Amino acid sequence: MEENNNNFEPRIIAFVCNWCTYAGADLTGTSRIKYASNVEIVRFPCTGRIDFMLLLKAFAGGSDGIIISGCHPSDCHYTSGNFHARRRWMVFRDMLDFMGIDIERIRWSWVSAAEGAKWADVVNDTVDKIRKMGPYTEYKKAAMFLEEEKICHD
Amino acid sequence: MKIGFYPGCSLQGTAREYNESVKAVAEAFDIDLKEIEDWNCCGASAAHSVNKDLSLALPARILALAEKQGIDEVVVPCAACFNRLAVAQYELNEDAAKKAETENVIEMTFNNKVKIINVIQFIDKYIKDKIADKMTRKFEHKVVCYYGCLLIRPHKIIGFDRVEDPMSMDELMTTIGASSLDWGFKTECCGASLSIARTDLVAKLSGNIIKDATERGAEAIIVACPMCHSNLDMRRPQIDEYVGKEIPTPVIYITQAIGLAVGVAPEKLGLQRHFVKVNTL
Amino acid sequence: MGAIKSHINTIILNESIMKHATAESIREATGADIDKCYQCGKCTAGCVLADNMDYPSSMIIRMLQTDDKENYKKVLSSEAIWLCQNCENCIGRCPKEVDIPKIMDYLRAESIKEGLVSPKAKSVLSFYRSFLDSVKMSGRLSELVMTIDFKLRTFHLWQDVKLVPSMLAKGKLKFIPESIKDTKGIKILFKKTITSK
Amino acid sequence: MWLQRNWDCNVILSKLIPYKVSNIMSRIGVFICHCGENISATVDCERVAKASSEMEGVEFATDYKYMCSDPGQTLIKTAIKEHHLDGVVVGSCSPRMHEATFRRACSEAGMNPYLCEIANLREHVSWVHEKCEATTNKAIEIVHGLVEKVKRNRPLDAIEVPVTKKALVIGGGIAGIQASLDIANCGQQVILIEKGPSIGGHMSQLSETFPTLDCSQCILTPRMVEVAQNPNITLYTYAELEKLEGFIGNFKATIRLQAKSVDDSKCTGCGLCTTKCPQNNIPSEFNEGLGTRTAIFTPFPQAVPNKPVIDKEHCKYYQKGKCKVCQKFCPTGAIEYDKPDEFITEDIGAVVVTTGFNVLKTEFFPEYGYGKYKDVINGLQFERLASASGPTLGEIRRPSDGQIPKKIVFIACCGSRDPAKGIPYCSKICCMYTAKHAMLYQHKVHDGDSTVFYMDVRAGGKNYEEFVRRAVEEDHVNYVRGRVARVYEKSGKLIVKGVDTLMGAKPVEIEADMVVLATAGVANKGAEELAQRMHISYDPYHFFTEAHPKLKPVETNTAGIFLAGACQAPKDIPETVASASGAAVKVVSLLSRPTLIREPLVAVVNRCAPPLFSTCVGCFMCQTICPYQAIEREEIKDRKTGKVLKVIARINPGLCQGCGTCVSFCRSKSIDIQGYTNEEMYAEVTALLNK
Repeated sequence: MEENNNNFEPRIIAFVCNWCTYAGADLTGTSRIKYASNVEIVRFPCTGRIDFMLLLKAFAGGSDGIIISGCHPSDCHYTSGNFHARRRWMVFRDMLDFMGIDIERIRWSWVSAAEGAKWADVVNDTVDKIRKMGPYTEYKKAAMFLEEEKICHD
Repeated sequence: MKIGFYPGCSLQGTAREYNESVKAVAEAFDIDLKEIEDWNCCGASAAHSVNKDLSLALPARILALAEKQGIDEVVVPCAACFNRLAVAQYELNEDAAKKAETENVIEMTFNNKVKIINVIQFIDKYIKDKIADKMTRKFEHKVVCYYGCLLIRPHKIIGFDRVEDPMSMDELMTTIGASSLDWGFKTECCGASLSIARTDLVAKLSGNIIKDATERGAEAIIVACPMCHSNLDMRRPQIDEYVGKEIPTPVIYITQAIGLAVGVAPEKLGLQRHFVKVNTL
Repeated sequence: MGAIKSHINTIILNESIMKHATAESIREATGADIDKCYQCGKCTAGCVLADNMDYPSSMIIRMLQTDDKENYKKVLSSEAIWLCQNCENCIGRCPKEVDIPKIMDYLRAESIKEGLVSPKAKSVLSFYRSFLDSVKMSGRLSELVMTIDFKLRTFHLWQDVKLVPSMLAKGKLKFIPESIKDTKGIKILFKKTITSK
Repeated sequence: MWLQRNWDCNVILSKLIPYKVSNIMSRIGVFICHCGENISATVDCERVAKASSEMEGVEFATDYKYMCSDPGQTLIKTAIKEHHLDGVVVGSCSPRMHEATFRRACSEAGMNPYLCEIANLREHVSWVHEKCEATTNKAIEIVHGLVEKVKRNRPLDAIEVPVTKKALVIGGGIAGIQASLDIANCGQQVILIEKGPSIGGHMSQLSETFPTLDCSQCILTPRMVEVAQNPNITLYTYAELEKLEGFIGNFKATIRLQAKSVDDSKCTGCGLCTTKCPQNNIPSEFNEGLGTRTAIFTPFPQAVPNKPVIDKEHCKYYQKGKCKVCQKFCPTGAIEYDKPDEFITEDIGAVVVTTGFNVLKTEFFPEYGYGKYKDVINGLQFERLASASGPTLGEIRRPSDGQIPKKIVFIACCGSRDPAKGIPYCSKICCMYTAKHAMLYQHKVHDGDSTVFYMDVRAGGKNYEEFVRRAVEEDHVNYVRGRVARVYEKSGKLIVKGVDTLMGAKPVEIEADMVVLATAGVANKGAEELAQRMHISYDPYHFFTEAHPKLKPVETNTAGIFLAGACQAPKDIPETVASASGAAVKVVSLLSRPTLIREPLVAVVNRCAPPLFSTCVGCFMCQTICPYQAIEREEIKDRKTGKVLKVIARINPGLCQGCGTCVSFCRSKSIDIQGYTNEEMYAEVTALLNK
């Protein structure tokens, strides 16, 4: 895991909503806009569905960064899901910060179904940023330790 | 009953009869008005036209004095003074930093909670209900009530009557038996402090007011502001010139009208001090 | 008497534009937001002095909105800002609650500061100064002192002279100015506000 | 340092993560599509298939040129049968493209379609990355994630909801009439309820309509009659919605039938009673107070139904207990004074709300003198003056003295675009009707002068701009750009103080004979209560809100309730009719199905054995955030005693749209969403990272 930051390839998970960002990422594809291949997309019905515990799971699994992206405010397919997600994120962010998790590694963005190019920008930007920050191992180590000690299981 | 009283400069000078009539009416209804000691000028439109800090400091000193002298409620018959005091009080209460700054300027601290009321609020609150019992002579005349600007605006701060087509003075006039006419210039500006610097404009603005009032058959114009009064009364020669004829319609303070209705002697109300004679009444 | 007395120059964007500085400084000083104005003209329609103003109120706001230095100068040197009596009819009716009276106060102060007071408005300003000087002297306004002071400032020596005898007869004019006790406090008050700046 | 600082927190937090490393026995099939060369050009499909075959639980993996083609689909179906697959991952284009295709194929092979997942190898991989090892690796990871997810997928069945084949339309204006007729003409049953005594709405009050100037009543009344005669439409006038319960396809509506005091079955509509009623000085609502009516009345001659009702507030008998003149004269004995209001309940499949709008009538603008000066009227009143059936029989006469006004002033934007005293929005219809009013005036008073004070002319619409220009160019209406500050009366004239802002803000004063205010369009009184009764949302101005401003303009957030017309925002007639027909189509497509089939991707509250019943603690926080009011309270009762043991949340699958907000909101993790369960998603994320 001791990689040089210059050729370090971060692994990033993107949590996106089905109606805006997933479709936006599809548009990036149909427009043949190239972007870094470090990001893998997980589809959710709505950002409102995204349980922030999943972020911890992703970090524990070895993710170096996370993107959360959904419909623009007030464009939510379900009217208000993205607002709830944002509101929850506000609270959760502080909690993560308090816990010592590097919240700089979580990128929040709005990408609509028409913003194929923006999605590529978001991804490239995030990959660059995370690459500079280097691999995120602290939480993974902690999680592994906890798992080995069987602390986390009932 | 003791109520604070802030006469203001006009009531000491050109509007002496207003001062006299307010006091006479208060006396007739057994109300003791306690003048704020060592009060100063409120700054009128001159202060806020030139310097904002000054326009806050002058009223602040008055309000601080009132508070020191144990006054909770103060009647301000002059509409201009009433307006300046109310606006300054509001603005200082909205802005704590400005209030601290102003306290430094006047070298006094104060809570800024004194209740400021104009003459109509004063009459409505303490006198209106008792008028019927004391009335000796109905004021049976056709009148128009002229509110001017400063009594009701800015409405957000003053919150008195309706900003368009106010009715409080009309109601009082009806109470003393007058028939108040609907007219078009209730709240139009008379020219205010342009009186000396631009007499031509005052003649025009006040002229339009007088003209509409007389054309509707008003026998008197009822006011509650010394500035309006001096423009409509003292500037009558210029107004007559503007309108093109001599208009005899007198301009009367609301306190004078009420005073007459409850039997106060005309001299005590200062009716003899008017430029346009009031003998038609 | 026409409303347009001087035509507005062509505004050359990006040269004289002050990058929203006008709106910002007005907002800072008065809390009023000139960006809100959509030029319906209701203020001018109800203004009793609009006919006599070189630029009526809505025009003044428009000129400020252009954010153009030349226009700003024209506003500060206009007669209109001195004719405005803050009767507040405009703000009472403004659908967007643009506080024109407060803006006018601000413009007058700026006009004095920048030395741009219109020659036509000198008499109005002189009146205000005479008024305040009288208050500064004794804490209260003496109409006589003020009037004499005003006449000396403006050389309108014979104006209203005819009024004096009848005013005296009716007891409306006092020869000896009434003074408050704490004149020192008033002097300090003036010193800390108007004279210090 | 990190560990030391936050040790305790993380122990607790990790315990909350419900990830289980259970060995699930699975037989998954993985099918990698080349999509011609679209995928295979950058992704080594063979290697993906090979890597997949080595994944735990994968029974079968292959790649093929075109997986969506017939042979491709057959390949999948055969594999499912031969290898007894219990899960399928197709690596192909976006699921938004062919998820339905592959799920159908799986279903045809006897597998539950929800056990099929699509790995997006085209839009998210091959099209956006260069050909290299990393690209193929990414494809493998994505497939791996979905393999782990699909292992945990549960077979789901589509939700079937029965549908009551009857629609309820609330409001009998042009929107309600159009919607009712459209639905009824498709063979569905409609109940149309109208608050007033007749249908027709505001449109029946209008004189002529822009931009064609055809007579409003002439085009409307045939439609009204059609409503009355259509066998599929049941019309209740003088009726209001009292209560609405249930959900899409299965509503139960309680309707209050206000007592009309006239028996419709006996009344022949002869109108004798209305000529005899002694209370004949009541301001007529239909004529906007410019005419009078009697206490027993039909609002206008073409009313549908054309049978009178008694207005109890003004009726002498109801107020003073004496009179009964109408009863004495009624030849059929139809008057029934003592009949109380009636309540009926109806089973309804869908609802269309068409309750319309109103114009501001209050003393909103004291500076314009409305309500103080008789000759200052609003636009709706002008319509009545200009209408051939109006109080002046179409002649423009001023209300104060009946004179024909020679100078008329129209003031636009009265209350509109006025955040200080009115409403901040643009009422949309006023520019056009003001142009129409000025035009009608010029047509009727040839020597008259008309002036319109406006701020902007908003004439977006077919033939609208041309119409406004016609008013200016052909009918010589004087358009002045500027608002009016005030209007006051002087010797029989109305002095209008305006301004011409195009002349450098020059004050304009007009001595007018009459002033017409284009007052703002506002939501109807009671709109808020009605919305709350139906659980549909409304904006700060009490207009009802559509589910999506662009793509769901006639739907509400409550499934099965639709909107049409000006109850959403001020609309003109063409727009109202279009939205009504739109809503009707939505209703018909709903009612024409035998049952409602919905994707089972909905949230569910877990249930478990007593005494817990569910981990749900009944906090009902989920209820507050659900945008669809889909969460109900469910009482768990003792079977024997009937005692309530616990109250938990229950999600109505008919209403749930599957956004999943409640899932992440639930504090006790008792809600899960089918198709995106916590278990599935955790598995996918973990697998993505642990190739």
